[in-house]
Amino acid sequence: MGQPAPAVLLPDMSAAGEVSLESLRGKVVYVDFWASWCGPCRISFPILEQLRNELGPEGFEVLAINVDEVEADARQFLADVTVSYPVVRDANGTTPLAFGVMGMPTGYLVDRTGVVRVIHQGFRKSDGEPLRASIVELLGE
Amino acid sequence: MSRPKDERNKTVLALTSSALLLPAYQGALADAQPEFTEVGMRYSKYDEDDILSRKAFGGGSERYEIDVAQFHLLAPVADQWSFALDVAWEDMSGASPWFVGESASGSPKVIMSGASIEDTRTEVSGTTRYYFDRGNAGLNYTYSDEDDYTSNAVAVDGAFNSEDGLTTYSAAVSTSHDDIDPTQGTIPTNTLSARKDVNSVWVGVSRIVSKRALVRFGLSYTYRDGFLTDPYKGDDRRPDERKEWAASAGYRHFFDAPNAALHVDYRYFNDDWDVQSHTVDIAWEQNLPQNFRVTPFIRYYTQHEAEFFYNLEDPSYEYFADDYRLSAFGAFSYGLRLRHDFGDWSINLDAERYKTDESWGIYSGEESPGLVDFWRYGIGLDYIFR
Amino acid sequence: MKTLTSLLMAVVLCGCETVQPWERGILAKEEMQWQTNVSEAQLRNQIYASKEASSGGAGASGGGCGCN
Amino acid sequence: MERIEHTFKGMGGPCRLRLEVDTSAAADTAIAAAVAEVQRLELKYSRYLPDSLTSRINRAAGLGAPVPIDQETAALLNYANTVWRESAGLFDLTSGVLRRAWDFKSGRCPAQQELEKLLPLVGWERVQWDQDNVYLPERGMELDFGGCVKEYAADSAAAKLRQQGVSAALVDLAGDMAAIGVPEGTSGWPIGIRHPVSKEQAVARVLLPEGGLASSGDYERCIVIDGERYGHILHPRTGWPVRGLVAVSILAGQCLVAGSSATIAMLKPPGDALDWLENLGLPWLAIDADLVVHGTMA
Repeated sequence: MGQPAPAVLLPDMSAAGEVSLESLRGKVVYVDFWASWCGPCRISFPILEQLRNELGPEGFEVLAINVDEVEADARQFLADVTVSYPVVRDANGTTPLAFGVMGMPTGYLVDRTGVVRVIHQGFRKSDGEPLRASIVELLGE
Repeated sequence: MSRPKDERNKTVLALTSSALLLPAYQGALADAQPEFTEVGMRYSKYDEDDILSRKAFGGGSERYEIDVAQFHLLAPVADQWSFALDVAWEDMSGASPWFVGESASGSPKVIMSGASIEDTRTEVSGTTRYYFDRGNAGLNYTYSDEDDYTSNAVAVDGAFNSEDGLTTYSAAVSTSHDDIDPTQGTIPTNTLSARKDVNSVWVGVSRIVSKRALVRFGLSYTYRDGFLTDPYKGDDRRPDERKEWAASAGYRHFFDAPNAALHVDYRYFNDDWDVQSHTVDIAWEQNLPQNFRVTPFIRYYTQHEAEFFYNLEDPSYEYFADDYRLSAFGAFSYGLRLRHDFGDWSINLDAERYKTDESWGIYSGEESPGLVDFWRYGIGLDYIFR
Repeated sequence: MKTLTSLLMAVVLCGCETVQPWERGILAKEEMQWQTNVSEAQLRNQIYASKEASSGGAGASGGGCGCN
Repeated sequence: MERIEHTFKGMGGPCRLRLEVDTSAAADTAIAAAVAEVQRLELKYSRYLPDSLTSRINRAAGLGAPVPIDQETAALLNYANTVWRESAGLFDLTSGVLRRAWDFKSGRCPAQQELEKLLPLVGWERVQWDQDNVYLPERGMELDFGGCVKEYAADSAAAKLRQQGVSAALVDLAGDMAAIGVPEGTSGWPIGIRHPVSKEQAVARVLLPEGGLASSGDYERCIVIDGERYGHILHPRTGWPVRGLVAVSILAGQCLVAGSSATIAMLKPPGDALDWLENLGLPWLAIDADLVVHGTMA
């Protein structure tokens, strides 16, 4: 919180190559830790997708980090719930440890300068609106 | 009153976004309500073995048979609530042990009630549950109605997770008010109308032991008060109060190589009628390719007889029951469950064999001729609205 | 009672390893739940309770029936 | 819906919780949680309590060893830093030491040299802090969270009520208010903003929707010397009371933001303050030294 976000450099699940948080610097990024077995994660995906479609042109991006132990479970989830934002995979838990994830899901709203500004634990349908407000505030900085 | 957020002055933005880093403005991790609505239907058949001719007067006799249909619905409501509805219909027919008499050879034999019992039972149970940060709480109301028996029960339960989410504390209380009006059948009954109250409390704690193991312990106390005598048994005189304790432990362990989970559950039970019992339940949930799962399970149960259990009546006893349920016995049951998931559907098939014997118990006592063996079969279909 | 209390304490204080929130995927599996088929478990418990002298233990007992 | 009111003393003043709940039974634990939260923050940050974190930080000033802090305190320091920056140094957590020279009960002004001895101890920019530690480099320096903890406590108590399942409540910590939800059938909590002189009279009545309302006033605690009014809000660089507005109330998303905005306005010269409030984009109300009322809530 209030500190620069830890570095993220992880393999992209939908394309070849790797995605880094560094490469998204200048954007407001929602770093979302999720797993296929986590119920609220399923609720969050469509809402994040919608926020990304709406606010993407103004500089908002979602970086979803999958922490499933079994990659096939994650792929099955992504086949059901498709999103257009980058989804990367951390198989050994280094990134959630670096971020200090306390529960699933946890999202970190990172401002344009790479500093973590809001931590969002859990996800309910009604969380979309306050999250949108936080994103808009950070986009306006 | 205020202008839209995005037009606000940059000082307010700076203050607000900096303030939002403080813990008071960070949402806590919430217990999640179910994501989807689930519905399920089940049909089960319960079938008691005929009683052996050497154990009953008048030769072998058909015993109890029950057809059960169950409906289950669980739906998320609003953002933090869920609602569950469970309905069960049971259709019972057959004979039940009436009383135990002495045969010419001196061995006790059971006298059956004849195929006189024919009853249906409907049970409706509704639960609303609220999911708050770090836990949930539920309120349940259950109504059960038969020709001769009505029950109204209310239960409240709650679960609370520790901050690290590794430990969950749970508690529940329930109260039930039952009305007994034995009406049907041709056999004489012990009462025309009676009441019984059952109050129960339970506390439990469960804990994550490792990435692959969970353990839980529970303790419950139940107080029964009222007409506890069986209205249909020939001579049955039971105390009008019963205090029961039960302690339970459960363990779940996942094994990667076979892709299976081991379930072990144990319960110790004790009451002031001098009944004690041990129950061990073991199941192996084996995942198979193509979304199949097969679950063999075994259960062992043994109980000490109630202090007023005797096969043969003596009017001088203050309390008396020849009901086999209160005798000393041991019971083994084993069964198999098969589950297959396809898309949003899942189908369940299960069968269970239950056998009792006085000699299988760890407690000795008079053997009741009325001990029961049964088969249970079931088929269920569940659907998730994704 | 004493044994039970100490067992309960042992669970709460046990040197269980810390399982990080993102490492709980296996524990979230359906086959690792306390009850894997609620409707069947309800029926089983009701049958056992009506044929044996013991009941309860896994939660507060619900409504009764005149099950013979 | 039941309305429940609970009053208690906390943060050096009368506090009040107003809740709208379905059953009063559920309210008790929620109220207990909110009151406990206010007490927790008071015990942690009060500079009057010798065991508080604030006192420990202040006692360690100049001794060479940084004091370890938790995440909440780090976030609070980070917030204070933002307010300091946004107020161009007017809002300064270290300016509390100046009160040693000002005794508002005595009715006299301190000698200039008394103030000059204290002024070198003021300076937020000299405080060494990061996410884990804080250190005041000079003996006698002090941190005083008084300028923001009461407002933060109001928000935090409101958050506790929400966590307990309360959907509509107003937390009022001696005038600093935080609301969650609104009373059934209304668009906000009715609040009267007191007149600084005739205190029974409300200068304005507002409906507070979900969010915070904070007031900063300088009328009660002041001394009048030779007809000149000296308020208790001290300028961090001169050590003298600012001759600014008499009272400011602001409504914002958080009581904390409302409170620090109101404090910044109080620290500015009246003309600048009114312009600044005008541009802030938050509902505001201000009363100047001639008791003229200004603002969007007037």
